[in-house]
Amino acid sequence: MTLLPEPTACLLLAAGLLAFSGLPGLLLRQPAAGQWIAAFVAVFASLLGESAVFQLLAGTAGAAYQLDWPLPFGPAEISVDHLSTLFLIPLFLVTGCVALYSLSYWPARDKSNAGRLTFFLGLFAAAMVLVLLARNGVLFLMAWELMALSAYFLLTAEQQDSEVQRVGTVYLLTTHTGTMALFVLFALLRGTVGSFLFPPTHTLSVALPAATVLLVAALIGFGGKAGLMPLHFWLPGAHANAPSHVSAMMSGLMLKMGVYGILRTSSFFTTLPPWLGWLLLVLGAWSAVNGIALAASQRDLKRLLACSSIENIGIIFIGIGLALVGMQTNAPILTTCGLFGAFIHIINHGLFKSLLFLGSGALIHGTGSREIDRMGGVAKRMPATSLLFLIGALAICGLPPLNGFVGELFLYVGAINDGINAPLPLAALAAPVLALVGGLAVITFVKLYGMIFLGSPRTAAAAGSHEAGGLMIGAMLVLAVGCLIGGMAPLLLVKLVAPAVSWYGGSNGDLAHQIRQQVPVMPLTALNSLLVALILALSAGYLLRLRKLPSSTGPTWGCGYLAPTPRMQYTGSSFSEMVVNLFGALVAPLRRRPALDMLFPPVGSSFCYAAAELVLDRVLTPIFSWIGWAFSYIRRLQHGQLHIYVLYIFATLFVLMIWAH
Amino acid sequence: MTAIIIHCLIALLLPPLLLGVITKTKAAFAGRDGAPYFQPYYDLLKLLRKGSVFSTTTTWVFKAGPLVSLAAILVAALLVPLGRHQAPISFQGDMILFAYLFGLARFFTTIAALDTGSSFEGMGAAREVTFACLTEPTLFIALITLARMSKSLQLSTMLTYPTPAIWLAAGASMLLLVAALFIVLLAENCRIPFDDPTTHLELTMIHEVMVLDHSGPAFGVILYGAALKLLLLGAIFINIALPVSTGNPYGDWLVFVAAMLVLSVLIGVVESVMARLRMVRIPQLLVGATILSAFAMLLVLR
Amino acid sequence: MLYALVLVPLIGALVAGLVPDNRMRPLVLPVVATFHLCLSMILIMSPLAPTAGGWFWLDPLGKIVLLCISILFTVCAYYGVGYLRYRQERSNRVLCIGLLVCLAAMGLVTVSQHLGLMWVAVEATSVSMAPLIYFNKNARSIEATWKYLLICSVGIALALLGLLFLAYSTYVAHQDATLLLSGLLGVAGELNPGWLHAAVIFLLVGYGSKMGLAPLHTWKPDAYGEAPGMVGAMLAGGLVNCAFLAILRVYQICLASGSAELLFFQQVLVGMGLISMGFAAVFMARQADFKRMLAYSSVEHVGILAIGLGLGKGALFGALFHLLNNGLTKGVLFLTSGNIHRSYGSKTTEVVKGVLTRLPWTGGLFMAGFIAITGSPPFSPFISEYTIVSSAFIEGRYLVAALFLLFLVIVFIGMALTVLPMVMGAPPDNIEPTDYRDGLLTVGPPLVALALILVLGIWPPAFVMRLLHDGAALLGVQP
Amino acid sequence: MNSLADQLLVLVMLINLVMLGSSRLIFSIRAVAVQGAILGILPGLIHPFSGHLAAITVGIILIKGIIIPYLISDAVRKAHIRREVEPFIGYVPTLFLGAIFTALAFVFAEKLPLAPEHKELLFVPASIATLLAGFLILTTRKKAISQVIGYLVLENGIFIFGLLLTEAMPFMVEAGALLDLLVGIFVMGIVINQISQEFSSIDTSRLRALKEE
Repeated sequence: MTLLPEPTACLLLAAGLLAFSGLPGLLLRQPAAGQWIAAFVAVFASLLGESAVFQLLAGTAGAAYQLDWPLPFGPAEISVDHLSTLFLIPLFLVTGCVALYSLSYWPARDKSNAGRLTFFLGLFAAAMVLVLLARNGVLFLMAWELMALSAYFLLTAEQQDSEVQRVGTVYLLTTHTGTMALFVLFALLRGTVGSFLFPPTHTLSVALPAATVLLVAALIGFGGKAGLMPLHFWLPGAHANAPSHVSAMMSGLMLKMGVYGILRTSSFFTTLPPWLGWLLLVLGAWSAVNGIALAASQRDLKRLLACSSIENIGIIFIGIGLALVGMQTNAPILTTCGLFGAFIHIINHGLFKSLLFLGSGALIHGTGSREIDRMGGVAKRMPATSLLFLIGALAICGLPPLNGFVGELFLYVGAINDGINAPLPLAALAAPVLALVGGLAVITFVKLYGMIFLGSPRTAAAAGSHEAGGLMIGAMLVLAVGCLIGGMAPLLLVKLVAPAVSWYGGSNGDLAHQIRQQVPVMPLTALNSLLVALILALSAGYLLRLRKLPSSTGPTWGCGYLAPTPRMQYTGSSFSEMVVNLFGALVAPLRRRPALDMLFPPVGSSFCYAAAELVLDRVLTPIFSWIGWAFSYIRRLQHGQLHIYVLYIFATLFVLMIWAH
Repeated sequence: MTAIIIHCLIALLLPPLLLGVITKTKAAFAGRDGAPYFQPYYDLLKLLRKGSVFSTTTTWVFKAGPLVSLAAILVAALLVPLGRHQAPISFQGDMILFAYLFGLARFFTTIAALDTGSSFEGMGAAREVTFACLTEPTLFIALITLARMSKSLQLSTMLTYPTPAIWLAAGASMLLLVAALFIVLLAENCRIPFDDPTTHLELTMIHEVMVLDHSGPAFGVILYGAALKLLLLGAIFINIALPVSTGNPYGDWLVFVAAMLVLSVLIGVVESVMARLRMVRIPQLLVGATILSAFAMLLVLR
Repeated sequence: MLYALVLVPLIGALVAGLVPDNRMRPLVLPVVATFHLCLSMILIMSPLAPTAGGWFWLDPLGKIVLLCISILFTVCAYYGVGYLRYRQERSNRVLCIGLLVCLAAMGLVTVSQHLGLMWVAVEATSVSMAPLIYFNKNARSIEATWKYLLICSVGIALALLGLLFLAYSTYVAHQDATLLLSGLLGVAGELNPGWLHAAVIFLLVGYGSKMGLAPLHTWKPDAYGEAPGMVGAMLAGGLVNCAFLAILRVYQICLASGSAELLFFQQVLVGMGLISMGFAAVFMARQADFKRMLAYSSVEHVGILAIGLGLGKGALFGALFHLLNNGLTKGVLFLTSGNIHRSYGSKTTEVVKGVLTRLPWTGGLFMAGFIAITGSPPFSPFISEYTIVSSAFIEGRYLVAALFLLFLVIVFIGMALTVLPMVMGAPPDNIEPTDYRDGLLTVGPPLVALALILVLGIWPPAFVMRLLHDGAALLGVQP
Repeated sequence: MNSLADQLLVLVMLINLVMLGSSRLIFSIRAVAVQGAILGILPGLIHPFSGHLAAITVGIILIKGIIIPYLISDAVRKAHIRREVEPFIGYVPTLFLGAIFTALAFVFAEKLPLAPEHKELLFVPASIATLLAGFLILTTRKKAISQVIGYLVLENGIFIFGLLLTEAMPFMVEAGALLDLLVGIFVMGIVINQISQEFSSIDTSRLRALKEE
């Protein structure tokens, strides 16, 4: 460690390397070589970054650099604190994995746009690092917009495809509008504190006139980027149509930048208004339930994963909401547990969601399709992928012994503690909500895993699937191992986020130690290992029995039906149909079925089922068309009659004359 | 130490008997004298010695399913106090781990079912996960209520907390809780009115249809796991419903075993006198249970 | 030196007129442009004193405008060589002469400190531009030219009347009328308020119609839409800035004459600025002709300039900076749109699709230009626009700021819905092949312009910043 | 001398009304020419003689009185048109409006804070009236030619005001202004020819291809 420069410089260096890692690919004659260089540089940068992160976690304070740029926004400060560190942990890990993954997923020799993609991928990662390091409003905005734009160019990699175009446009419009909210945020902040430099933490009084506007602007700008309901509508399409490794970074990392923004903004204030905590809690709960319900209704592998991102963001915000509520009802346990839960989940989601998206990339690579109902039986041909994907699925359902459980455990404990202590334990209702979300998550991912990997292939494409390349498997393996470690050794996760929690919660002392009184970290390790041991023991015993006993193979028992075909298998849509009906109000999928007026539907009639996008299809699009219609009337002013144009001039003159008097 | 050993012994040995009692009760209602009480033990031993048939469709997941779920339930068994005794392992928030271990078990049971590629088993899996996701909120609201009453997040404390005094004090809410938990118990264990373990019409089944293709030791494991699950949820139910304590620890063990047997009889009675609900009705009943527990919580808050 | 600024282009025009060969003639443009650029750079770098009895002086404001014009013209000149290769079917004599004369006139605008002379120069620029708009020689272009000519002439005539009022106000004040800026600033305090008021209004309307403030902008979409790309660039980046310089002069006088007049002028500016932005926003949505869309974008940015000027204080810096950024960015957009027009033989968005595939460089530049002009980092228009917005917030002009942002959003949405389908996707296969290919001369110049705004947006050179601050100081901002 | 100037100014205003009322283009062109010539004479009447003054006089008479009218009538001849057909607002109403505007001009001029020595002169009302007349022609006539004429009348109105302070406008400025006017009109003439070629008419109401929707 001592060989390295101090952390901030390390991080800046890493960001610089990432930013330019793609250049050789654009300039070199052989793009393939360029891609390899880019990958190596990216991996190196990631290692450098992680080393810096661990220095910071070890307690080394990062320096603060003030560069006085000529722009009229005051000096630009760049520094790193515990909050940034928290988000940097998954950032570099995932970036490195994705860089390796892209080598065999998006090889320059097959894909003409690989150079461009690699370049923007590096830029994207670098921009995110800068977002986390910037301490000046305008610098932050620049990094932010750079991130958003490079994400746009990444997700429109296959810009020939009209669907990609559509979702890309929706994404671009949404993010830019959100940036306008950030314009307001930082301009108001400048007006309030008199400088574009971020104010020191816990200095602004909530009594300020601008406070409410500041927070609302932050909620809109950052919440939209995080995919918080109801500003989530851009997310499923964008994540689904981007190249999978890009989706992995967008979902695993970029969404978290929105969370970071809200945390950063709220950290400026000494105390926060009471409504904020509850609002975040409600929005989080809504996003969690609605997001996972949407996910259950999807037929597109990656749309499903995208919707579950909404759910996970919701869980994170439930945690933050609990924490804020705890702060104002001064319930320290609630605060600490909420923050621990949210922050741990931030890291975890970065791991398993990226893992799952990379896995989906492997699937698309192998089967050439995103339709869940067109796959099946893939596990036989893609054993490695199926195992890693299973780990991801278990983790995202929050099932022990994987890392997903740890974060949720903290949230439950916090909520139920509130149930014990608070006079009116409304926050405790987060627990049943989380339970519901957990149940839905199990439905969703059993559907996802079972329909894709298990059973028998539903199409020739699925039957002809092939295992992913070594680099892809390797990248996924790293993340999967991360999930396992996080689950088996929760203490590690606790130690990783403890500094950020104490930084944000303003509490002092060894939180990692204190929290252990509240939340069973060590017993969890013990029981998880016991669980794993039991599983191994039982399997061993079972296999021994099998060795001894006669065993034969045959077709699946068709319940008396003699000629079952793969197409008769239960499909994903039918698997989730029951629950989708239960949550019809939140999901409202489009169904078109033939009118059944006789015993059998008429020949050639078809049944169509498609997941709907409520906000976009039923709210925004109509509004837009209405506005367009209104505008078309105003356009008549430009009617091409010269003499009326001259009249405009004199009218203006006249009006101004009147105004003057 | 002895307590732990007894706990483990009961947890490991008692479950099949419960199944035996239930079948016996039902037989009695049907006017037959039915299979002996220990028939399930014989079945298990037999299954462990039988060979297996595997579908060509299946993968390792099919084999892993029963094992992982049994392992999960076994671990869960260490967290639940049986009667008035502390559970072997107990810590703040163990109830959450308890619930999620069941989740893990469910996950593997269902993917094992999907692994066969049979549409019937897929159907069963779908129903299993859907109904489970409706029962979980009920369980958690009930647990929050208990946690608030007992001021603790440990299953052992929470479940050994209820006493006759408390029943007298907060009888209404306790009653609601018991009702809710009984429904959860029946639903989670796929009992009538939710599911009929003895039916032979695959279209109407939930749990049984998922395990159609399992055979030999694996099927034994599944049967045993189901029984154990019944024991655990039954234990939770009894701890709340029957807050009696003889001063003597061994007495408590006996009381618990007796209570479990009574509970199985009760289940047998319910199965004999009730008909299975239509699938569409089931969610309504489950949501009803959630509302019951929510009421209980409200009463406690008041 | 100052005279050279005017004479060199005129000589160039003479040469261009004499060169007989249609292929050789365009080469005059880059030669003159390069010389002009070096000249203006020297002038901008060197501190200058007023000459010829205060008639000619290159003050910081003039320097800023001159910088923008000179760079933009150089870019267009080099581009022109490449562009006119594809337009050999018709003589480019008038085009070259017109451009050079216009350059001379614009130079005169920047250096003249006598408002009358400035008026003459501005009028000269608009007259000299008229034939260029008519370059395509078809019904639509003649119509555009006619509208441009008449509306600008009427406007400029009103400006002349405004000048007379101004002179008369001095005359009424103390018997000797003057239009020398220095003189006016000297006596501005005791000018007759009534006449000054009238003068300000007439000047604003006059130069405003030249600059394209709504609702005086009616000629803009037609002229920009029909003129060749490079001419559009000069219109949007050159003439607009000249007119704006004239309005800056009026602002100086108002400033010197005291708070009441200044307040009125600022209110009017903000009002018309917002109206312009709103108009642009409405007209840009679903725009079927991408050149007309650029014209409306120019209307929008003129509005931004006006608002920046009207807000005063810190926004002035933003306005001056935006003058530069807008000019250069418009250069990128118009030149690349010229390429697209050449390549597709059409400028309707029904036909033009998949530019990124058909012309990777042009498409990329057009896309980058779009991102830049809509005020996204890391390009410099973001800096200037954000300076204006933030100072609006700082001054507590929340309504203005809110409307400003609202219009920005609408403009962005409208522009995106026009530009993205053009750039992305697959080019239609039924378009007749044209001989246009991306070449160094047609892509390099806009690329240079883009690089410039990128530099300005990330780390602008010190002298530019100093220039802008001096300019803002002239407009009453204490540095 | 001032009384003579005033009478000339009255004449100018009458010419405005004549133009507003007449439909024959050639006639209006001649009228403009006369107006221009009068403008040329006026400065000589109110300012002491000087080289500058002489030059201006010659310049104005030459350009406004002779060259520009010639250019326009030339364009008219090329385009083979005689008269303005149905204007957007009829002749009588425009004439009426013109009269009202002229009256208003007098009223308005009374209110203006003029320099004492200009108070009794007719320059300001005349200039305003001419201005408005030009505006009327510009906004009511269809033919491009008539609009040019309107523009000229507008310019004349401005010039009348300018005559009050020839000192303010040093020679080169006025010369430049005149030159610009000349070039402007020249270009307009060319354009008009082009229009008449393109559209076989110079009716600007035909020029309506460029619009939204």
